[in-house]
Amino acid sequence: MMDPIILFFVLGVTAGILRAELRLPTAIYELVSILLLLTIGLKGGVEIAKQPLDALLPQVSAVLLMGFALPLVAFPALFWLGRMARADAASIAAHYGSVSVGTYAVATAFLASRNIGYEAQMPLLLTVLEVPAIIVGILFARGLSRGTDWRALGREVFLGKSIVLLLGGLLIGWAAGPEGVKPIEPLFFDLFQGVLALFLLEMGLITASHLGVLRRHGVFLAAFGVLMPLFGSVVGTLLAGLLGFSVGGMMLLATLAASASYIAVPAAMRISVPEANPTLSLAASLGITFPFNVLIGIPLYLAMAQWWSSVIGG
Amino acid sequence: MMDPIILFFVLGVTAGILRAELRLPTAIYELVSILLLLTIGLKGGVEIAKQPLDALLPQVSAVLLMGFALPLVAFPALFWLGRMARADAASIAAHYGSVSVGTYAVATAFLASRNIGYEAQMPLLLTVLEVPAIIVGILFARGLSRGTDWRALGREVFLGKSIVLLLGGLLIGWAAGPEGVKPIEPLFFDLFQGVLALFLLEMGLITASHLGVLRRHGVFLAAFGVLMPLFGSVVGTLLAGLLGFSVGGMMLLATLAASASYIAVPAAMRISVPEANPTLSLAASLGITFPFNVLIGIPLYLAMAQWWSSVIGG
Amino acid sequence: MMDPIILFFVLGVTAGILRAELRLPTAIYELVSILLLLTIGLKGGVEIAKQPLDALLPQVSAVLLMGFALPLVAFPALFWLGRMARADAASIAAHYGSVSVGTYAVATAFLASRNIGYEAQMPLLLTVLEVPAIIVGILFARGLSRGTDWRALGREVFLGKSIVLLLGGLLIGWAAGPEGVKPIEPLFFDLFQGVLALFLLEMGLITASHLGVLRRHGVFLAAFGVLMPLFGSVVGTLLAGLLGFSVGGMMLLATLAASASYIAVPAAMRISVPEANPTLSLAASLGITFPFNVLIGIPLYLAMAQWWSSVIGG
Amino acid sequence: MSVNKTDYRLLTIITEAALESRLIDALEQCGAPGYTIMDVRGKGDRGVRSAGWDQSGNIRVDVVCDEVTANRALAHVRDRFYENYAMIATLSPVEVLRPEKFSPR
Amino acid sequence: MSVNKTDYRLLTIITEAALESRLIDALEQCGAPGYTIMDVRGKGDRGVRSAGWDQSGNIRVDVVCDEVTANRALAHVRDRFYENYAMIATLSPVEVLRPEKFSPR
Amino acid sequence: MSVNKTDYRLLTIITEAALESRLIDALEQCGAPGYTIMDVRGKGDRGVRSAGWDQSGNIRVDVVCDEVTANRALAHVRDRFYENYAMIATLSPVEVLRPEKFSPR
Ligand SMILES: Nc1ncnc2c1ncn2[C@@H]1O[C@H](COP(=O)(O)O)[C@@H](O)[C@H]1O
Ligand SMILES: Nc1ncnc2c1ncn2[C@@H]1O[C@H](COP(=O)(O)O)[C@@H](O)[C@H]1O
Ligand SMILES: Nc1ncnc2c1ncn2[C@@H]1O[C@H](COP(=O)(O)O)[C@@H](O)[C@H]1O
Ligand code: NA
Ligand code: NA
Ligand code: NA
Repeated sequence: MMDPIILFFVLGVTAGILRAELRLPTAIYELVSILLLLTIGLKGGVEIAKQPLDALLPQVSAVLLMGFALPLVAFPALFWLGRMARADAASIAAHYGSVSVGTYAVATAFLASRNIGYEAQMPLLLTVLEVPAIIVGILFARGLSRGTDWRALGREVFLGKSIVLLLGGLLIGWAAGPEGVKPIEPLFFDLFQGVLALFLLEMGLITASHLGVLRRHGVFLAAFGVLMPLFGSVVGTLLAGLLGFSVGGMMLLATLAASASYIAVPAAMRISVPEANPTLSLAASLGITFPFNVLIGIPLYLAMAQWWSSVIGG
Repeated sequence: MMDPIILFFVLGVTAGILRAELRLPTAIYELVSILLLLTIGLKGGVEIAKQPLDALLPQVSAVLLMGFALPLVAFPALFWLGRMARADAASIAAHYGSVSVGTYAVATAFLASRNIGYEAQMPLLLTVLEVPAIIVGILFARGLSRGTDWRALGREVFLGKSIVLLLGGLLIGWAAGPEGVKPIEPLFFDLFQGVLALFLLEMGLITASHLGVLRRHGVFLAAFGVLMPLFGSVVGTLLAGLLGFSVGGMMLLATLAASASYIAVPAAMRISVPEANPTLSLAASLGITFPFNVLIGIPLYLAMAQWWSSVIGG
Repeated sequence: MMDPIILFFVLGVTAGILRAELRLPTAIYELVSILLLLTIGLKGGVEIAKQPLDALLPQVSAVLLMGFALPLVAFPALFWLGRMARADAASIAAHYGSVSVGTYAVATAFLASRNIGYEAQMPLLLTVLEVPAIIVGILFARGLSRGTDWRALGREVFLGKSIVLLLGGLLIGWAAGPEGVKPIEPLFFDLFQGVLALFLLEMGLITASHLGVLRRHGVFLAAFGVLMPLFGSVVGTLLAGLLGFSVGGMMLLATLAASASYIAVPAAMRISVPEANPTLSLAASLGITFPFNVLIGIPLYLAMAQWWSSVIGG
Repeated sequence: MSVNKTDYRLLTIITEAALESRLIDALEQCGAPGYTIMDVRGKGDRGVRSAGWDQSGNIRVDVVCDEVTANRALAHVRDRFYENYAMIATLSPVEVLRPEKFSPR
Repeated sequence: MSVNKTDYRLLTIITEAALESRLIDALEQCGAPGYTIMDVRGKGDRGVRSAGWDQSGNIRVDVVCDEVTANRALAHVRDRFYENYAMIATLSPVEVLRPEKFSPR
Repeated sequence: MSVNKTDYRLLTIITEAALESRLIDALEQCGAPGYTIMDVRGKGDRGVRSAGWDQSGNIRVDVVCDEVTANRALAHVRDRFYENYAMIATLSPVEVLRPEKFSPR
């Protein structure tokens, strides 16, 4: 039995490929993403409020390090192996070092339907992971010497929609606590999976519209869009093992490492590395990696987490 | 006691006639119709998943036949009795041979509030009924000889929003089954009647905006807009009787036969019979038949179904 | 522990001041306000249907009188003390004599979280209070002599979105009764606080965008935006005492008197007193009074109502 | 040239969304044969109008018509609304297909 | 003058939203080098088109191109759509930056 | 003629929605006395930009101003953005009501 939300994604891709007369109005897509971001934040905040968080700082630092490290692997692959232009390689590396909130949401729904718990701080780690890859990507494109407007970039990143809503939700959930959020649960928590279904329907349509680009830009990008997440997921699993995460948390960190940004990073790259072609990075991130993670990656990463947990736990 | 959703329709009509400063944003109207279509499909799919469906093929065939037959009655009435232009008569006949998803939704809510069940395959029959009348309408307008771009038309119809979402919902509901759809029930099932209320509010506003046209185009169209549904409902009831449907299914098939399309058919006619005046067909369908069915027809069709069931059942 | 919905307001203000990349699409803002207005109306209608309403007419009259009286106090303060232009003073006085539905919604949520009941007719009084201040404001700006198009104004006010939806909801709730509205409760009642949270997020962003104006227009407006609500709340409390309201009803009437309109009155003033600068009235109403009431006023008015109830009740 | 076109005027008015119905009435009274409305946002003398919510958006109304109608409408709009509302108005030349569609009503 | 501009034509078509994909196909076949679409509402010979829901909205399609392409597109659109659809079409002169972008495809 | 109008220029820029705030800043620095923004979608050299979601929409920015300001803005925009962003820019003549509104800031 397949998760119905995944089926919505398949419906979207199919409708998109068939060029059906179907699209979610922009305003609805925005509402849906606002709700997802707030809900993920709120849930995290409520969980954090419930229990003392030991060792938050080392975890955040370790995850930050991973965010800096992943594009260091991705860039050379793209630049030398893929012979891409410097700016394009840097931009794509930044996308893959950062994270996709939509993929994370699907992974939590996947865990929930299997009653597998996970560490309360995951939404915080998600938020933290958005940033470092952007910095590395810009440095690859520009070097340290040439003038990037780091101030403007900082605004764009830290005051972008995703970080503001994730952090805002986290703080509200944490301040209100489990009792406090009760009255807003029907909108934010009960509807979560339905909203996620609508989101995936639209993501399917968007994915389909990026497949054409891939057909033109050849197999390298497609291969990268599958292999890089696999590599990332291994890194995420190993790091989660070192940090002593549960199976659920391990699978989520693997998913984060495997996922590629399509909101925060594209926006930042348009501003800081405008000569990079956004069509390429989005085709890889939305056309290949998102569907790969949602359809194949997530169950795989869970299996890997279960196996690795048993190895290191036993 | 009147159903509150009907009262929303009355509120919309009243506000529209008084020219109040009220309208649902287009994006919201689209969200609402997307939700209705998906929900109807999902519900149907879940029901189909629950039980073996015997005799689906003969039912689908019989209902297809009804879809071809209804415009054969409507067209002569419009063309000879109503002295309408050939294209207009053909287009209106196509509208009345096809179905209105909104009317169907109101009818299911009506049955639900009276705890009356119905056949699981109704959403499938609804989907099937959208198509044949369009073909008949085009043939009336063009004849077999002149070139209609059937290919383009096929795309328009089968890849139009309503069929894609109804069929998509059906397949997802069927694949996920009753257990699988649980997580998305709060959005799609629990909110259904509230969403329907918003939909009817907007439909009321739209209905009001079409009343002016009717005032200009005389009584024939208004009479047709009431008599054709009544005729259709008798046909639907008789056919349901032959197919051995329960009271609920009989009433729904009567409602389908009585209802007139205002989404799929107008779109198809604009493309295939563009010389038909869309104002006329929408005025009849939205200004007369939709309110007639919602306010008077649906209870009537239930009474008729109960009576006829007892006649043929006894 | 702070109410989470208030925290959403704080998030909105903060994001707005930091100029974060965050805004609710217009269509969503409209959906959210339509839902709030309908829900408030429906709730009121259902309550009214439950119990016989004694003494509705005297209450409505008394509240109407308050609506006429409040701008009589506000106008001289603005015109002579504040030395504002006649049109501006008249317009702002109209804003403060009328009411804010958003503030009312927050106040009912506040009472609900404390399990404090209130009189069923409050939504009706809310609706009634929208109007009189508009008339007084126009008379101050124009005098009786010069021609105001009262007909056009009447349309604008009575057929404006807020009155149509509030009254429509009231009538639907009343006609359908507690049983009848059951099927639409999940959308309108269960989601209420979540929807209110989204509304407050957007209101926070709007508030932030009006703070700049205040910085330019000095302290008088800011002082007025705090003192006038305080004065109004005392008037509301006293009147509620005379009418024999419960603590909850007293607090709500105080809140209504303290709140300033930002939907119905601005629209009416743009049409009837167009020479008034809308920036000033909105800066006061949205930049000062709304946040003051939401953050500080509402708890204060409850404390005042509890104290005054005990004084007059004991 | 195979397409038959004629010289007409495009009158464009950008103003507060709240004015929509009254502006349309006024334009039709001046003989406008039709109009097209877009929801827009912007900034001018009266500050930023950002379309974030009900009151704060702008609309842009385009009317294609002959020179006489355009001038009449422009004068009327100026006298009735220009003083008190956020508004700009421009005129530019256009050629139209099917000129008979654009004669005043 | 420091900016290099060239004379081109702006072809503007306002029509039913339902026509979007077929109109775009037609324009591209006529050699339109690009296009821009806006969702609009309006009124003309065929009554009010108010964008309240699916079928009832208008779109405005702008194409910047050279005179020849504009005339070809205009003639084609007139022959194929003007009879049966709510539609107006106008042409006006524009100067463009980077003229090479606007040569026909 | 009873309406007092003056010759000005309409500068129209169609570009990626993501550029909005920086483009506005740039235009204001060049002296634009105001602007109007519309959300649009379209197609050009850089492919289809369909407004389906955050990154993929276009905006159209209109500035009515005098010739000098228009040329300055055009040159600046060309130098700063034209290379790396999906963008077109056009200039056309307009007559305006109340010319004093359109002098550079
Ligand atoms: N110079 C300009 N260029 C383009 N649009 C303008 C200009 N000035 C004003 N506008 C538009 O007209 C509206 C009203 O202008 P104003 O009355 O100057 O505030 C603004 O909100 C803008 O949308
Ligand atoms: N004179 C006009 N000025 C501006 N827009 C117009 C005009 N006439 C028609 N339109 C637009 O073109 C659409 C179709 O026009 P029509 O075919 O005349 O109904 C209308 O709905 C309007 O949006
Ligand atoms: N010839 C054209 N006519 C009208 N709009 C165009 C044209 N070319 C480009 N555009 C618009 O400008 C945007 C950016 O163009 P480009 O940089 O060529 O991709 C496109 O997405 C279209 O909205
Ligand atoms: Na990643
Ligand atoms: Na039918
Ligand atoms: Na008040």
